[in-house]
Amino acid sequence: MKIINTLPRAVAIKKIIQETEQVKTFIFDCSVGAKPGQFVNIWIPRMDEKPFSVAMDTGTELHISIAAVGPFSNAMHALKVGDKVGIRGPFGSNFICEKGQHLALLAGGYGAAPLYFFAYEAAAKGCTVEFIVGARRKDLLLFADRISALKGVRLHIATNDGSAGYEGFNTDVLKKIFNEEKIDCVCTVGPEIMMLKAMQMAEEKGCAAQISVERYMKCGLGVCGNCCVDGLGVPSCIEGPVMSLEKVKKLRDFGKYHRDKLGKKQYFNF
Amino acid sequence: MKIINTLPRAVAIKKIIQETEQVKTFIFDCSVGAKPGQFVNIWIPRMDEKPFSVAMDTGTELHISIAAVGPFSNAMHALKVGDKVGIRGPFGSNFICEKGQHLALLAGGYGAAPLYFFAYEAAAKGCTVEFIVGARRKDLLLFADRISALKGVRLHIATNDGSAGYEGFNTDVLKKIFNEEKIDCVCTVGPEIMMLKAMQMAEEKGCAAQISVERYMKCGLGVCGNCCVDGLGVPSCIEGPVMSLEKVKKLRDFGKYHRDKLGKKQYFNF
Amino acid sequence: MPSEPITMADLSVKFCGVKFKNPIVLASGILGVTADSMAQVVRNGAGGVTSKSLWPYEHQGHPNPVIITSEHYMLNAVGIPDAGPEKAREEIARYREVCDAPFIANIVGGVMDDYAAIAAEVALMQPDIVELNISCPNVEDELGKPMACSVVKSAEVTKLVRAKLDENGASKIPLIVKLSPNVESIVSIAKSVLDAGASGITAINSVGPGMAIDIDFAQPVLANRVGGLTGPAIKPLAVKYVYDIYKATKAPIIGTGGVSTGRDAIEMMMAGATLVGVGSAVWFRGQDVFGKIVEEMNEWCDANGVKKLSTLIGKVHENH
Amino acid sequence: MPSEPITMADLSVKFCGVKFKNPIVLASGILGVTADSMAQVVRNGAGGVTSKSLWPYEHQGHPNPVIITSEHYMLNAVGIPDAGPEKAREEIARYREVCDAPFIANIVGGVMDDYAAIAAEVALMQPDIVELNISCPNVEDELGKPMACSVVKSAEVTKLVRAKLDENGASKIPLIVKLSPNVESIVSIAKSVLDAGASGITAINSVGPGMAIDIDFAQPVLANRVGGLTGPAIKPLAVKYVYDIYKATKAPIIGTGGVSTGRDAIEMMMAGATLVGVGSAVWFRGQDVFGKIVEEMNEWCDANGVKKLSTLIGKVHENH
Ligand SMILES: Cc1cc2nc3c(=O)[nH]c(=O)nc-3n(C[C@H](O)[C@H](O)[C@H](O)COP(=O)(O)OP(=O)(O)OC[C@H]3O[C@@H](n4cnc5c(N)ncnc54)[C@H](O)[C@@H]3O)c2cc1C
Ligand SMILES: Cc1cc2nc3c(=O)[nH]c(=O)nc-3n(C[C@H](O)[C@H](O)[C@H](O)COP(=O)(O)OP(=O)(O)OC[C@H]3O[C@@H](n4cnc5c(N)ncnc54)[C@H](O)[C@@H]3O)c2cc1C
Ligand SMILES: Cc1cc2nc3c(=O)[nH]c(=O)nc-3n(C[C@H](O)[C@H](O)[C@H](O)COP(=O)(O)O)c2cc1C
Ligand SMILES: Cc1cc2nc3c(=O)[nH]c(=O)nc-3n(C[C@H](O)[C@H](O)[C@H](O)COP(=O)(O)O)c2cc1C
Ligand code: FES
Ligand code: FES
Repeated sequence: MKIINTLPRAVAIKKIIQETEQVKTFIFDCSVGAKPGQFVNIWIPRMDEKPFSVAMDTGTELHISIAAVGPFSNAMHALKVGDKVGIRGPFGSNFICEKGQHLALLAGGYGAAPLYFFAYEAAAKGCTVEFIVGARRKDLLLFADRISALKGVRLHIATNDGSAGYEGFNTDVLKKIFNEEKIDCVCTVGPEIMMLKAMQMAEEKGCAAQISVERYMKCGLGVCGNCCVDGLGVPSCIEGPVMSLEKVKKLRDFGKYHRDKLGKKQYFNF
Repeated sequence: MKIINTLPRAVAIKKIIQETEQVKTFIFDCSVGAKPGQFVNIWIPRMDEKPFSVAMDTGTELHISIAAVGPFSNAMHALKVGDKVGIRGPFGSNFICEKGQHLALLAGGYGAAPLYFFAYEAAAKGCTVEFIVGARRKDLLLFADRISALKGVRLHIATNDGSAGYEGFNTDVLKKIFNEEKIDCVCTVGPEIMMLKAMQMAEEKGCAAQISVERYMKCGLGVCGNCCVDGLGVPSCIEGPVMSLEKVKKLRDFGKYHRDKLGKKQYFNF
Repeated sequence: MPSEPITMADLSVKFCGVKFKNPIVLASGILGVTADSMAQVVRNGAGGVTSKSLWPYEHQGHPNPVIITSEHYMLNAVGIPDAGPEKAREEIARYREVCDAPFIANIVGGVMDDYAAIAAEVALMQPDIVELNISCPNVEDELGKPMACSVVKSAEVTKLVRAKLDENGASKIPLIVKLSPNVESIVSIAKSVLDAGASGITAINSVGPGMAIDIDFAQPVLANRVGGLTGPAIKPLAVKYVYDIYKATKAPIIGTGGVSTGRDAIEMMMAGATLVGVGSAVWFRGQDVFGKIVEEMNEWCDANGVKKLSTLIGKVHENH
Repeated sequence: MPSEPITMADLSVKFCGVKFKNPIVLASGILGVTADSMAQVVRNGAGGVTSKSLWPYEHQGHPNPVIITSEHYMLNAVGIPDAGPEKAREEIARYREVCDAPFIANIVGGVMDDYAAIAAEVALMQPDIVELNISCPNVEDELGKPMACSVVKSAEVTKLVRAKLDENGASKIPLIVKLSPNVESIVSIAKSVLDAGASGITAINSVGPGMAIDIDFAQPVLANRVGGLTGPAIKPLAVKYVYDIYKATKAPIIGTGGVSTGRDAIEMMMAGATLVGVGSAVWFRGQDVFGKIVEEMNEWCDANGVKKLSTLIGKVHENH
């Protein structure tokens, strides 16, 4: 029997970095032993508990990058150094790579944070990485400096308004890279529409892909059933968030709908 | 936290040896990983469960020698090969020796069985052993053949009627050995009066001793409290049955009284 | 079952007239939100599934954290969220398309009228069995003292639901009642609901509720403060209640509570269960726990010369 | 306490006017048969001890097996054996000779007259506190439906025992009542016994009873078939009931059930306990569990700047 205790652990915030207008990185003096792509549940007592990807786990320090989008994430942004939150995890699956592979990483939104963690590990494993970060405008670009500092990792930027890098979608940049380079695997975290496009491109090219499928999560334990994806019927908190192209192809909901906290289908409108 | 499951395990009797009129040895096709001096609880469903010393644990075979003295032990004697009993344990402390020691083992009643197990291990460790077995008459002597077959172990016999070996008490034989040899440690299992005498002799000679203190046991887990010895106040199922001379000297009940299953003192009448 | 791999022992059981290829069923509220996840539970080895409790209307659950675990137990206060009958209809239809293992629809409500409404709705969905939840401790606030606590109320709601099923074309569908252990006499309640028209019993729902406090925050961990106790910790209680109910009624029982292994499942059957519900073990042993349990039951049967698993039902009662 | 090694935090608590050097007390029925074993529990670190339940006459326990354990729980049906008042007198006198930590005498009976008789006996023995056991599930057969189940009966027996203590020179000795969780409302019973003259509450006695079946024999393992559930499995229930009772009554409470670590003990105190009872953990963590728990509480207090442990009592109630 797997013996596991999932009570939250109280940890104090050691440092807060304002990354962009919308995103802060919280640094904790602890490790959860996470691999890139895995997530933790962060608990603010008497408020709520929500899933967030690990942006770095050094073995002694844990980084989480959070975009302020609603009540909980705004409450996180209001916390100060020294304040404590409850953390449990790591949960879920992670990105994998093999020594020496050539990878394309496609990030939208806060996706640059977990993918930075992956790029860091992939580079250490001797992989070379094309890292494409997209944002609406230059000042919303996440982790750009840190990414360019990684050896073996080439940063590509796309902004909707052209204020930095390529003007347009980051998926256009991915397309270009596909045409120019032999990519072993595409790894992507961000808006579902973006990931859907990336997946279609990868499939066309016969290239492997790993996609972070995010559904409304409660327990993170594979018990409440809220995050189960249609088609496979597996909980995305256990067999995801990171899933292979082969698995995502079997999903009936991917790119079409997700479920809200009552289990009701919510269709994407893009 | 010590993780331990003490549900009985159902095991079939593989072989039964009629040792004497009163004693049978039951052989089971299992090991409990017992050391000499430790005991197991044997359960006959819908009957009772009682403590018995391990007479041998080879790692694949478990031997228990049982004297028929009352309802439970008689029920054991009525069992046939293939019948199952429940076994849990091992419980309690064990006899110890150091490489190359010269030991005196003093056995009364079924005590020859656990002490045989100890002699076997002590001999394997390079100890030499004076093994004194006492009984009322020759045909009640337990394990005499097996003991004499052990290398490095010398068998001494005492019978009350002189039908074999020395005529008289086995403690008299111990006294003689004490006078003739340098003994490193006396180890004894049997009637409390015998063990008391042995302990007094050992103390006089400044010799170490290990004594198997048997009290009315129920749980074997150090919980029910029924087997606690006065003076130290420790459960004899945990810190005993085997106790050092130093410990036994601190007991207020040893050689004087034991407690029945209600915790009431029952004075020995010898 | 002809399409299953041949095993030594026949593991199939009949429960209230419904045949299950093996006695292991998914308990209500675990992974039962979508049709596809229930079909996946069957692919993972279960003989049947129970839906999450269905309400006659949209019902909000509790905020997170809703589930915590220790090595010994799980505490949950999910709060029975549900999107209502329209979603339920769609999911059941989908389940029937992709899976042919029996489907047990668990229904719940706040007041009597709710039970009438959801019974009428679920009748139209034609599940194999309807399981009536009158006992969930973590919706205590809404149910007041939950109905499971009262012999009279339990019988009344059973009668009502049976009638609504009958009126709505589900007179052939067996109704079973799921009981809470947090009552003075679970056996009296079992008897009263059987008298009131239930065909069988599910025992037990979660125990307590209990509370876990995070001492570093000096706060209860569950957002709802308290939650139902499930998992290995409650097995002896579940076995005892199944034993008692079987002894008193001989009714068909789904024995649920703390089952994680094949030995646990056989223990529950010997106590009197025909089917064995598995919930929390999905966490403790993983998503494939159903198949693991079935395999372990199979091995035990082989080792002990048991040819037909169903012969073990209630076996402990023969022996004393 | 002047003779104790200096620690950073003051761990002492006052319970019903009696001072304990630390809040960890031995729970009734574990190792409480002899004076010397209770003195050994104090040497092992406990702040006080509770005797095994004392009867007004000799009382036989159940045959073996009386206790079994899994990783998650203990099941016991010892059956409260006791040699009667003469032995109790001798052991208490001996305890006073060898140990000065507070002594809580737990008393039990079958019918009202028994409670009157043992109350009068125990009054003469002058324990520091009398704990009234109206709730042991594994003597259900003798107590019928145990008194703990009824608000009226619980109050009645409390009044009776208080009166007998007063009549027999023990009017200054606090009476506390030990409650069973196996009732519909533990809070109503707590209130009723406090109204009837109890000075405090012990919560909880063992849960259930539960049953474990050995499938190889198809037999219940405990000779009594069923037994009380204790140990890690029941902690969330104990914490919840202590929380409820504290919230409703603010009475002094001995919080008992599943405590194995310093964190567990602090959790129980935050829920509302002044003293913390420890029983089954004697098996799960060993005979020296008392000192281990005290040490762990100490460390936590140091790490969290808590100078006086008693400031944590009921802390979780401040926060919401
Ligand atoms: C595996 C996973 C990893 C994530 N990693 C990150 C991350 O690294 N950084 C980050 O900023 N955000 C991350 N998120 C999203 C994050 O959980 C939500 O942004 C957050 O829960 C919003 O809560 P809120 O109260 O601030 O906003 P709300 O107003 O409640 O919601 C805003 C948006 O977040 C979604 N959301 C809300 N609650 C959940 C939930 N429990 N599970 C999934 N989605 C939810 C809503 O559907 C909505 O689209 C991740 C989500 C998942 C599932
Ligand atoms: C640590 C230990 C090791 C033992 N090893 C052996 C052994 O290897 N072989 C053997 O034959 N016997 C051994 N015994 C004794 C054995 O437990 C008893 O002989 C047996 O329990 C008698 O039960 P009965 O129903 O046959 O007789 P009863 O008529 O019930 O009792 C006969 C005698 O056994 C004693 N006894 C009964 N029950 C217990 C009990 N639960 N615990 C301790 N003593 C009890 C009684 O005090 C009485 O003196 C051991 C006892 C202990 C404590
Ligand atoms: C997370 C969770 C949610 C539950 N939700 C429901 C529910 O909606 N309806 C219901 O009748 N029982 C519900 N239960 C109770 C289970 O069906 C089952 O009776 C209980 O968990 C005991 O079984 P277990 O120990 O195998 O988990 C829930 C249990 C858990 C753990
Ligand atoms: C073996 C055993 C015997 C017990 N005997 C008694 C008893 O005689 N009287 C009583 O009031 N409680 C008795 N109890 C209950 C305990 O005092 C305690 O309330 C319960 O075990 C919960 O605490 P724990 O989880 O720390 O063991 C007994 C418990 C055990 C395990
Ligand atoms: S979040 Fe509960 S099953 Fe995935
Ligand atoms: S036999 Fe129960 S404490 Fe030793």
